[in-house]
Amino acid sequence: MSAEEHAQADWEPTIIAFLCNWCSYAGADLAGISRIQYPPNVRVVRVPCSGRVNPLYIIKSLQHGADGVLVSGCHPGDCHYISGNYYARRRFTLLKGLLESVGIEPGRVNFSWVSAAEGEKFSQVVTGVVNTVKALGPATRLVKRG
Amino acid sequence: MMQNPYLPYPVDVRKVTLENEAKDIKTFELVFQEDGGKERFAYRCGQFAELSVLGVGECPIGIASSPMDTDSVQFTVKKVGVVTTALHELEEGASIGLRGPYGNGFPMDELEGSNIVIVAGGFAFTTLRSLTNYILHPDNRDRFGELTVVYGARTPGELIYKYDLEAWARREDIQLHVTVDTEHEGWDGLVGFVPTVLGNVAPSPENAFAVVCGPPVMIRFSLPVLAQQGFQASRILNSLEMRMKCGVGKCGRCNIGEKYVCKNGPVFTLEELQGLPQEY
Amino acid sequence: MDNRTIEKSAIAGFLDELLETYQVFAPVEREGILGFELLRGSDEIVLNAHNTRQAPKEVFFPRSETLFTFQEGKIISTPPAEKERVVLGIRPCDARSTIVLDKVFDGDDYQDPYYVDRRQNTLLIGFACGDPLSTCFCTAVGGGPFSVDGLDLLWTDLGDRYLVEAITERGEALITDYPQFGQATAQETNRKAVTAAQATEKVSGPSVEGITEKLDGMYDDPFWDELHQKCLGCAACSYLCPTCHCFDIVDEGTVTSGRRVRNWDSCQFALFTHHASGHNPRTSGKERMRQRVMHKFSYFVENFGEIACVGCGRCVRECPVNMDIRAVIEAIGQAGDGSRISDR
Amino acid sequence: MSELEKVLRETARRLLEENQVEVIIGFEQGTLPLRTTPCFIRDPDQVDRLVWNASCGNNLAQYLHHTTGKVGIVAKGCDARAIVSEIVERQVPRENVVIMGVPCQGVIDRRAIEALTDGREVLEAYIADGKLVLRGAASEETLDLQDVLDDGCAVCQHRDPPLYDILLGEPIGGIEGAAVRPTVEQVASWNADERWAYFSTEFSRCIRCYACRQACPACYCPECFVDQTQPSWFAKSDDLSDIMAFHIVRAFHTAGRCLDCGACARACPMHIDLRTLGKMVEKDVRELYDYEAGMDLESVPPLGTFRVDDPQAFIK
Repeated sequence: MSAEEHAQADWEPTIIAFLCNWCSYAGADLAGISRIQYPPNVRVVRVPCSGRVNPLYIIKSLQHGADGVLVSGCHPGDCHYISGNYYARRRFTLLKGLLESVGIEPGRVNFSWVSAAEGEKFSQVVTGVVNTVKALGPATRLVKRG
Repeated sequence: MMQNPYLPYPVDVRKVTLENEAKDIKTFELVFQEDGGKERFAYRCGQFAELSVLGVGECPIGIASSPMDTDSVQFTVKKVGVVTTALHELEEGASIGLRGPYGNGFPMDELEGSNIVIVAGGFAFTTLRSLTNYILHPDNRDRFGELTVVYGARTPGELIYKYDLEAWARREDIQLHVTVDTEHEGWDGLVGFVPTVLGNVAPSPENAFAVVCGPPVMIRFSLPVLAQQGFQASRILNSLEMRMKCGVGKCGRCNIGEKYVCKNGPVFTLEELQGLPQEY
Repeated sequence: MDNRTIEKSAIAGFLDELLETYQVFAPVEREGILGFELLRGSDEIVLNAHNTRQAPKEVFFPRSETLFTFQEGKIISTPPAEKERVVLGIRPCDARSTIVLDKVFDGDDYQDPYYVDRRQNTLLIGFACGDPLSTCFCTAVGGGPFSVDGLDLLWTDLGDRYLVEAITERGEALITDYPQFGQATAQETNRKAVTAAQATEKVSGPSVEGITEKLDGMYDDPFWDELHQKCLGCAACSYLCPTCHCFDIVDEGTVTSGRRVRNWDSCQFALFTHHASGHNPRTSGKERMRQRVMHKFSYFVENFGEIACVGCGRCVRECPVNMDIRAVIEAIGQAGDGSRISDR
Repeated sequence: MSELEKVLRETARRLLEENQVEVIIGFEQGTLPLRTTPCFIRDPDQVDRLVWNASCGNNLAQYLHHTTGKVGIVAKGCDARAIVSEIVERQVPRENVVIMGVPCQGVIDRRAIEALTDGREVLEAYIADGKLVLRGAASEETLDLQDVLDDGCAVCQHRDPPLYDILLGEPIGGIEGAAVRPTVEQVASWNADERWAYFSTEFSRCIRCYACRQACPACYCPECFVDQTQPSWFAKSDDLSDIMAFHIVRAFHTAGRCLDCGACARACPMHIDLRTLGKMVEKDVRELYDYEAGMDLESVPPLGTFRVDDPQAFIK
C-alpha cells in the first residue's frame, strides 16, 4: 500500500447525526444501553423533531468537517408533533435531489426513520452510513479551507 | 513601516461591572497587555474605540472612562448585537482587542473656561460620564465653570454609574439632577422626563455649552428647551451613533453627507448638524 | 524620455522575461469572462479586447482579503509581502481610478498598509483606447482614451507594433531593462497623435460641469423619489466599478482560530447601514441610490476634489435594469427645480 | 409602434385616467441597443413611454414587493406566474394589482448576442420578421431571432399569462413538442463529478453582488439567510465553499417557487448559469408533487403541505 492508501485506510469519517428527541435519539439511547455495537464515528446533535432540521445545518456540517450527515426522525405517522416529519420528508427529498444535482455524492447526506424501540435499526443505519461514507472517502466538495 | 490600523492592541478585561437591573449593560475595565499601550491609546473625552473579540468581530463603543484615569480604559456596553453579546459573555481576566481611539471627541479647548450643562438619558451617558469625571478631576476642576448634570432613565434600575452618581451627589461643585420617568417605590429623587427636568433646572446659557446625549426622543424634546433658555446652536453639542466598521472614515457606511461620523464626529454641534442631511 | 516601440511579435518574449521577475496581471479570458488575472503564461494574454468585465481595482483592493489570522485569542500573522507586480493592459479610465482610490487609501491622514504596499510595488502599463465603446464616457469626467494619469507606461496600438511612452521614471527603468523595446521614429509618435485625436473625438458623454454644486442643493429634491424605483438594490454597479471602495470587516472561523477579513461591500445593500438596534438611516432604495450618486459626484468631490467616476461604462453595460449613470447625470443637470423626472 | 404597444398604451392610459391604478409598471426604451428598462408611470400623459418587445427581459413582479397602492403591471407569462406566486404566498394582495397580461414570444439573451458578435460592439439593432438586425461601426449582420432568445424561452410552456385582468393581444399557447432546455438535459446526464466540476466553475465567477437574488420575484425576505449574523450561516468572503453554499441554499429556498423565468441569469453581470440548478429542482417538484409554481391561486406550495404517501424511497 502507498502512504496515501495507508492514510486512507486509517482514515475514519466524521458523521454528524441530527436525531429527533422523541424517536431516533431514544433509539440511539436504547442501542447504547442494550450494548448494541455501532461505529463511533457519529457526533449526535439532538433536535426536537426532524422537522426542526434546517437544510442550512446540513450544508454547514459539510462545510465544516463532516464527511457525512445523517438526519433521523420518527416513522411517518409517529411524529410527536403529528406532522413534523411529513413536512421534513418533502424538504429532505428536494434537498437530497438538489445536492445530488449540484454534484454532492449520493451517500454524503442520509435520512432514516428510527423509532425509540429500534436500537438495532439505529445501529444498522449508522453502520450503513459509515460504510457508505468510507467508500466515498473524505468529503472534498463544499469543504471550507483555511 | 507604516502602522497597521487594523491590528488591535491586546487588552485584559480586569473588571466587569453590571450596571442595570435588566442586566444588559455592563462596564468593562480594560488594561493593556503591552508596555506603552496606554500611552499609544492616549484619548480625549468623547472619542470611541473598536472593541474586538477575535472570532466574533468588532464594534465601536464610546470611551466611558476619563482620560485622567491612568490605570484602565472603560467601556460601557449594552448587549444588542453579535459582538456586544460576546462581550457580555466574557469573564474577568479574558483577553480582547482594542483599536483606536477614534473620532474627534469633545472640543475641550472650547469647553475650558465655560459653564457646562450635561443632558443625558438612559444608556447614552457613557462619554458624558467620561466628560463629567474629567471636569471633576482635581487637576481640572478650576479650568471649568459651573457643571450641571441632568441625567434620567426610565426607572431607577436603569440608571447607570450609580456609584458615580452617589459620589457626585456628595460634592458641592456639581449641580446634579437625576430623574426617572415615573414614580417607583423606594425612589425619592426627581420624577419626570429629562426635558421637563431640564426646563425646571433652567440652566443659564451665559458662557455655557450644553452637551446632549440620549435616545432620539429625549434629544428631540430637550433641544427646544435649550433653545428657549437661549443656548445657541453652535453651543449645543451632540454625539452621534452610526453603524461603523473601520473607524477611520474609509469603509463608507457612517457618513452623513460628506462628513464621516467616525472621523469628523461623533461629536457635532447642533449648528453643524443643521447644515447636514437628516440621514442618521 | 524618448519613445520606444515594441513589435507585437516580441510581446510574448517580453512577457516571458517579465514573468521571471514580476507577478503580471493582464486581460485574460477565463470561463468566458475577460478579467485582470494573474498571468500564467505569455500566451494567455488578450490584447485586442475592449476592456475587462471587472475593474482591475482587485489587484490593489481585492474582493476579500485577510487582514490577519488569529488563534486562541492572539493575532498570529498578517499576510506576507507580495512579489513585485506589473499590470499590463490597463485602460486609461481604470488607471485614473487608482488616483481616486489613492485619495481614500493613501491620504495624508491615513495609509492603508495592505493597499499601499500593493500600489507601491506595482507598475501600471496602460493600453491607449484607440477604439472606445459607445458606453465609454471618460472624456466627460475629466479623463480621455489616451490619458496617462496614474500610468507608468502608455502603449498605443500602431498595427504591427505598439508605441511605448514612458510616463514615469519607473516606467522608463522597466523598458530600459528589457531588450524588446526599440527607438520610436517621429512618424510613429505622430501616428499615435492622430489615433489619439480620433479616439478622443469618438467618446461622448453628459456634462458634469457644476454637478457638485447642483447636488449640494438637491438632497431633499423629489428627483430621488423616482430615480431609484427601478433599481434592484444589487451591487453589480458597485462591484464592477473601478472607484467604488466601500468595505466590510468580518471575522471568519471560531474564537479558537480564524481570520479577520475585509470584503467589498455596497451602499446599495439594504443592510449596509443597518444598526444592531434595528434602526437604519437609509431605509429604502431612495436613500441608497441618493447616497451612491451623491458620494460619487458630491461628497467625494468635497472631500478629495475629484469626481469618483472615471467613465469606464461598466455599470452602464451591466446594470440588470439598464440604470444608466449617464442618463442620471443628465437628469441631474435638468433637475433641482423641484420637478419630477417623469414631468420632463 | 406595434399594434400590441398601441393597445398597451391605451389600456394603461385608461387605468390611470379612471383611477383604477395609481401607477403602471412596464417597460420603456432603454439607453442601449436591445435594452428596455423598467418604468413607473403615474401620469396618463406619459403612457407613450411604454414599449413591448423581445428585450423586455426583467421580471417586473419583483417590484410589487416594494410598491404600495394599486398597481397596474405589464406581465408576460413569467411575470404573471410570479404575481400568482406572490399572491399565493400572501406577499401581494390580489386586489392591489391589475395584471395587463401579454403573451410572450420569448426574450433576448444578451449573452447569446455577445457570443455571436464576438466582441464587435452593437450600436443599433432592430427586429423585423423574426430577424434581428445588428449594426456595428463597420458591420451589419442579420441573425435569426430564435438563435438569440433566452434558451428557456425556446421551450417555454407558459407563454400566455395564467392569470390576468386584461389580456393584451391573442393567446399563443405553449411551444409545441417542447422539451427540457439542452443545458439542463446535458447537465442532468452527467455524473456527480462532472456536475460538481460544472457548477463549481460556474459559481466560482460569482462576485456576490446578489443581482440574482434582487432580480428574483421569489426572493423577498427582508433579511436573506446569507446576510444574517445571529447566527452567521455563511462567511461573506470569496471562498468557493461559501459561494456554493449561497447558491445551493438559494436554490433550495426557491424550490417549489422558482418559475424558471431566468431573471436571475439575465441579471448576473458575471454570466453564471444560474438557471440550470433551479430547473433541476423544479423538475423534481413537478415529478414528485405534481406542482408547477404560479399557475393558479388555489394550489398550495409543495413545501407548505404533504401527503401521507409522499415518495420516500431514499429514507432508510
